Amino acid sequence: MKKLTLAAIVGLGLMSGSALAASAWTGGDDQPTSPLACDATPAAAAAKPYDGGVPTNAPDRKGKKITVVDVPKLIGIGYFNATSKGIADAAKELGNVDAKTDGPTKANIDDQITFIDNYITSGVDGILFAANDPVAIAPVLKKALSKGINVVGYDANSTPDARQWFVNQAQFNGIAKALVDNMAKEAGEDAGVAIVTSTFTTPNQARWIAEMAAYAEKCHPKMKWLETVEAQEDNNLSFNQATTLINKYGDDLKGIFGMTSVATPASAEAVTQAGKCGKIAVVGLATPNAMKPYVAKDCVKSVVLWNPVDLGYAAMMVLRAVADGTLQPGATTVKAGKLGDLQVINGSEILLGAPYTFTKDNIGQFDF
Amino acid sequence: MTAARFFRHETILAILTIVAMVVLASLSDKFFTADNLLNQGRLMAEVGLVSLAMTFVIVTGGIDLSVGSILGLTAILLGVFWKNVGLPLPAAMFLALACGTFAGWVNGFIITRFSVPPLIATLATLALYRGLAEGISEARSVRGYPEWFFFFGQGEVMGVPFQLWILGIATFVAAIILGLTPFGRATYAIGANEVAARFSGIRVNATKLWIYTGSGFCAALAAVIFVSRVTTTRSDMGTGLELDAITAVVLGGTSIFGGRGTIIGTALGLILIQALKNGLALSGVKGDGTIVVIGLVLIGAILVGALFDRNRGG
Amino acid sequence: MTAAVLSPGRSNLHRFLSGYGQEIVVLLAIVALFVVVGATNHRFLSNTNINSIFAGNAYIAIAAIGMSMVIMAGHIDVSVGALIGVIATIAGTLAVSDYPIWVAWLVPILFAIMVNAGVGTLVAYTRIPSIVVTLGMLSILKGGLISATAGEWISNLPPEFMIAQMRPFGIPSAVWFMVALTILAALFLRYTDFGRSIYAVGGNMEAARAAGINPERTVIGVFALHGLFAGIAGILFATQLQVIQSTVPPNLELTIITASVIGGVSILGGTGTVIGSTLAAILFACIGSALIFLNVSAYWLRAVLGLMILATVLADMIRRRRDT
Amino acid sequence: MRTEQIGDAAAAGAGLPIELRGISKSFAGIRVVNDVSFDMRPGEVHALMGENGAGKSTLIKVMAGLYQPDEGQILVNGAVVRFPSPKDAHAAGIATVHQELLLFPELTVAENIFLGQTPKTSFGTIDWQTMRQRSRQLLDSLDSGDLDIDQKVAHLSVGNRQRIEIARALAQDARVLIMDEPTAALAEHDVQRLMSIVRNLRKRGVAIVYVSHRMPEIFALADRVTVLRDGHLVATKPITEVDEPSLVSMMVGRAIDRLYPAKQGTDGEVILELGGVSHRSVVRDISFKLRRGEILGLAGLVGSGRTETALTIFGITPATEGRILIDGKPVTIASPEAARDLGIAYVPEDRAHQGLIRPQSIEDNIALANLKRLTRGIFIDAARVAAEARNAITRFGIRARGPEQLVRQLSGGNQQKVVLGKWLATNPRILIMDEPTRGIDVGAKAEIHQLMRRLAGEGMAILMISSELPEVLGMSDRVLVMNGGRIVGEFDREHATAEAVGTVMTRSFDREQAA
Repeated sequence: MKKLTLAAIVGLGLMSGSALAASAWTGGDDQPTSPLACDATPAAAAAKPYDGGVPTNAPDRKGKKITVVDVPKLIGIGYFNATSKGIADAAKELGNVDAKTDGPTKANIDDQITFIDNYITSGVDGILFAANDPVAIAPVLKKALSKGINVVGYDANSTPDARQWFVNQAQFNGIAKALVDNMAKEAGEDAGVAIVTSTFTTPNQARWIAEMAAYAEKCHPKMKWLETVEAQEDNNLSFNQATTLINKYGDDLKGIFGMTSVATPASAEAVTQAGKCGKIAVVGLATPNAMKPYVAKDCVKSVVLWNPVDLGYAAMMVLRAVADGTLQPGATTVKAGKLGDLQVINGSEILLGAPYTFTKDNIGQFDF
Repeated sequence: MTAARFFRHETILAILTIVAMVVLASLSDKFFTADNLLNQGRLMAEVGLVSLAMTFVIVTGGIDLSVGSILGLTAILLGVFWKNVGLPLPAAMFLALACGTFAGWVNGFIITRFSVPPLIATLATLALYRGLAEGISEARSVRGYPEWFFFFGQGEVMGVPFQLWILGIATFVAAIILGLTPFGRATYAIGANEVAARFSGIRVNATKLWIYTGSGFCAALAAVIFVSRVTTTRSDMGTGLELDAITAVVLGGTSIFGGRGTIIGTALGLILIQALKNGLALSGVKGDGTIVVIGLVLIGAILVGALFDRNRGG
Repeated sequence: MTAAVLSPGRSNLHRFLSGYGQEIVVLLAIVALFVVVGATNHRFLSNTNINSIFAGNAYIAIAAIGMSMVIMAGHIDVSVGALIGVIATIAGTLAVSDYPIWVAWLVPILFAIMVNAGVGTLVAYTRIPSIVVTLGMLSILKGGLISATAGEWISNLPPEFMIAQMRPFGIPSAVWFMVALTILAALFLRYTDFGRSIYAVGGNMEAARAAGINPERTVIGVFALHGLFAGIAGILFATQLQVIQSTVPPNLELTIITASVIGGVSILGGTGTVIGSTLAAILFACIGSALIFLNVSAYWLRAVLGLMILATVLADMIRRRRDT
Repeated sequence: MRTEQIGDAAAAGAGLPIELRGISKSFAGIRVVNDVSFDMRPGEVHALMGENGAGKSTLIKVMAGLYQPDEGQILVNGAVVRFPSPKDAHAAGIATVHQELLLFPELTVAENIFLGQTPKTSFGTIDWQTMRQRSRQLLDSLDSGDLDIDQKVAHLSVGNRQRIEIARALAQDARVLIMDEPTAALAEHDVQRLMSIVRNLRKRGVAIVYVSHRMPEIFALADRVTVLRDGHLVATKPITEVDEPSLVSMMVGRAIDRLYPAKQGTDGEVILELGGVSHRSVVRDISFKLRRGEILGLAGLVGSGRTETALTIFGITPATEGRILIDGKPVTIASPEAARDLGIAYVPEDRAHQGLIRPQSIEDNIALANLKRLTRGIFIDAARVAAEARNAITRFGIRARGPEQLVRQLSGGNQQKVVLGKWLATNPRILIMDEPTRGIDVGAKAEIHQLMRRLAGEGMAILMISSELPEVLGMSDRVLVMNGGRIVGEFDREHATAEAVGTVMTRSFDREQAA
């Protein structure tokens, strides 16, 4: 009897799970979406008051040498190597910052929290982070603020009140628009497309997919979403998954979105090895170096990404500005060294710029 | 079994832990502060709870690889019962704990009823439970828990983190059960010679079933604390937890072949690993370096223990 | 204990079925998948898809050969995934540093053999359980790899380095490797003294010693061999794509161990075949592919995989019980 | 094989197949073999005797290359040799049939015979064809044509496994074959078969070191006998110069009463009654009554269902049919725990595997079956556990340093007493003893027999299973004979003779041979 009851509970859990609202495309999250206009009209930026947090009793760090730690989602992948390089570049340029990058080897929320916690104890002046989970990381960041540490996020946000500023590489709807527009151009308005993502739990990817679904519905209604597959941050798995998609859908598959800097080159490789160059478009987020061979072979026409080195660089510059007190709540722009003035949006976010589309013509100029 | 024999590995480990503490404290003045140590206690509560149950499992000669997945499944069910089913949070907590415990019972059932080696049974449920967590949640997080719920993971009682009390009490209870009760004797007997234990009138299958169920319960309890600590629910919670727990237990001197091991050893193993992770980070060693050190310490400690064993055993 | 003597008259078929029971279960599962999925979507049976199923997991199958031997000898290695990551990185680094290609292929394999021979030595002579040694090794390799490379990707690999992408006679070379190495390993296990001594040491170490086998040397040899297979798997892994990630592939060791175990290698040592583990690696690739073809919701994919593993294990247990 | 050796036997003075001179060996500072010399002549059976712990096993292991002697020389054919590993001993023509039968359960019969010395093809690979043919020949030459060479060893009986070990030794062209307690685990008819094999080997010129506690075998087979005591050589004598009492006194250093103790008191009321009890097909329709104060012997071949009957009464393999009554009341025994609570104790046949937790201490082992009783509140009462253990040590004369000594460090006889101590501490009323004196030296054996008689005298009902016919006949008040899972005969003390019981035991014994 006890077994039956328990089995019933598990069963109930299962059913209620399926009852969860599903988004249009698998892999998206269930947050509200705000697709951009189909033409190039920029979204009207609604002015929002500062909603970031404030460190308590932060010492005056103006002009003083500060130690900063950067805790990305995980270390050992090209993307965060690039941001880390940008941070180091900025620290060198500033001269009065001692910065290092340290983090978990797996994109694991618990490990990341432990790392940040340890650095709070060791007494750093500033923390840069890219959150594995916006909510899970919040308590430890709030703890950092309460110890007077300056906290700035980049790449993946936390809840706003848990950090001071967030350097946004590109807005979700902007990325979504760039990806979907490029796909429509390369594969056709009525193309059948599939998505290779990292995991369904990765917030940025989930957000992008949701925004892409919304934007496609609005501006490219004939585009047909076939399937989303998970491939971790794993080269070979991404390749296998993309290959299976190609095999499964045959000619019905006209395009693959790569949602991570791992999935995109692996998908391009799968298309190349399947001999489908030109028949299946690969559009995605990726670093230029990994994509050069495929762009050179015309297998991939456009790669969407911001410059992660610039992202790290901007994050470091923002942190310095916060520490110096030159960036205060309510500001509308911030000076970020060689990047010039960056715009403040959404209350406490700093926008790096519009996403950049690499093509055969310009990809050679980038090295990261 | 003489006391000297019993505590041999634990003694080495205690010395090692003290040495490590002293060295780490001299490397960073931030290490040996009440604040930091209590905080570390908070961070190791989840692994700690799981390791306690894992000690019992490994003493019987088994292993439970599915604990990380049970943690993930329980966390997801907690969120789903509360948010999607609409149960009051205490009821959701209770039900989620029950489900996690049931998942442990299923492990035990497969192992005892079908004589599947524990490694294989829990390897399969490792994938199954994680898969259920992903499927049930469809990878959605559940957030927005009420403030009172955060007490379990973030609150303090008399200046000591709440979960450290739980871990402390659980350690005490586990040490007593394993060391001083008939159940503990049965656990050792099963690990040392299952057939002889059965021939001596020990209820082997029932004992194992209890132990795996308990392992599920500990993982479920850890899940509630974890969710409360990080204020959100995700299906990938607890990934890799099993290896951390096994490392702590094995470092604590529990024989992977069963029949030998103590809760004190496991506790020391946990403390040593946590101290190394924390202390090395505070002394400026990066995460990757710390992993290497922990690997070396694990092999080294067991090696020293084995050498002592051999010298005494002749 | 007593046991009835079995009659010499037991049919060869029966003996074959009980000797290769698990392999047959896995093979039937593969065939069943092909039939069922092929019936719902004929593209599943297309040449290209079959090629990718076989090629995609070839490196897992090859690593599982070595793992099977280790498990047959009564040990286990949980560090193999990290080792494969290290091998791939070394190979890639050498390949882009203008060394001859054969150096980039061979040196990492030698490195893997040495590392695992070291693990084997530790296991054999100190009697520390292999799971402990390799658990430590996992940490060391993983941390060391990240320390050394800082996770820098390796790209611009020379095309002649990409051995896994070559297609002799239209079939990916990874598949050739998988088939050839499985057959070689099976012959090795059956027709050499060393091969038989692996079973002997795993089945009864003291008896092996008394029979004039040196169990320590056998254990070291098994680990070294495992290193060889892991090395080859690592090279195939490294050359499958144009970029090498320089990280430890997540959960690879679990996949490899699962392949060995599902393939019928007893975790208690002394029994099993490498054919089984290769079939199991292929089965995993089939399942992965089939779930996508069958439109199983991606969210439920892992749950289904777990259920299938459990079903295979239980089927095996029930078969064994009926057998005795 | 090696037939030319027969003719040379007499002339082999300088060419003895093996000779040990002044061998000493210590472990952890304790000399277990002290200046022992020993030699073997071709075509002789040389019995090596001594109580457990006398140093026989160590001496054997020195010959087999498993241990290196600290002092002394090993000579083969008159030349000094060293055996750094078992392989070297094999090469010198010395093979061992180990007591614990060192076989590989998952390998086939043929492979087990040839492991470590497989025939090779010209490519250097294992020649399975030849290996199987030669295995067949070897087994046929040992009158074991019934063994399937492609069968995995896991499913074979003890007697068959032993024949495989012997075949393995022959495959090595062994000139010296060491047999360590070969009959300890054998049923009576297997013993006969083994003895004929030994005679056959002797005829072929093989020198056989025969270690056994069983006097009848020694006198039936041996040409010479060497006795060890406490690591020292007592004497080597031709068998014709010794008799049983003199051998025993050489072994134990004193005279021992080899008579079985006489019955004390009379049988009481029926305590255990089985009515048509069956378990699957191994225990069929068993009915008998057991009285207080009675020792009931259960004779039969291995595989006849004796142990299986005991396991059914003890709840390991619960009865699928029939009824069990205790004190006339029907009971259900579904687990060993239930059996224990009904006052049944079972001393199993396989001490190391079923009886004891060898890596644990004496007190831990004794407490194991008595945990409920030794618990106060929820805690184990450590003081009472220790007291219980000390009590058992004195009551049964267990030679140990104390309750905390590990069981694996004790001799076989003392280990058996620990098992007895564990079960008697549960205050049983029915004691089942399965092979109570297997692998135990003569001194301890007599002690256990006396203890059994004393317990019966105190009103305990004892069901004894034994493969040693003299023991069954000597100890039992009544003998039941099992065959094919059924009870096929019952004898009271007067009518239980070796001939009568043996005949019934083996009446249709073609079952195992043909099966």
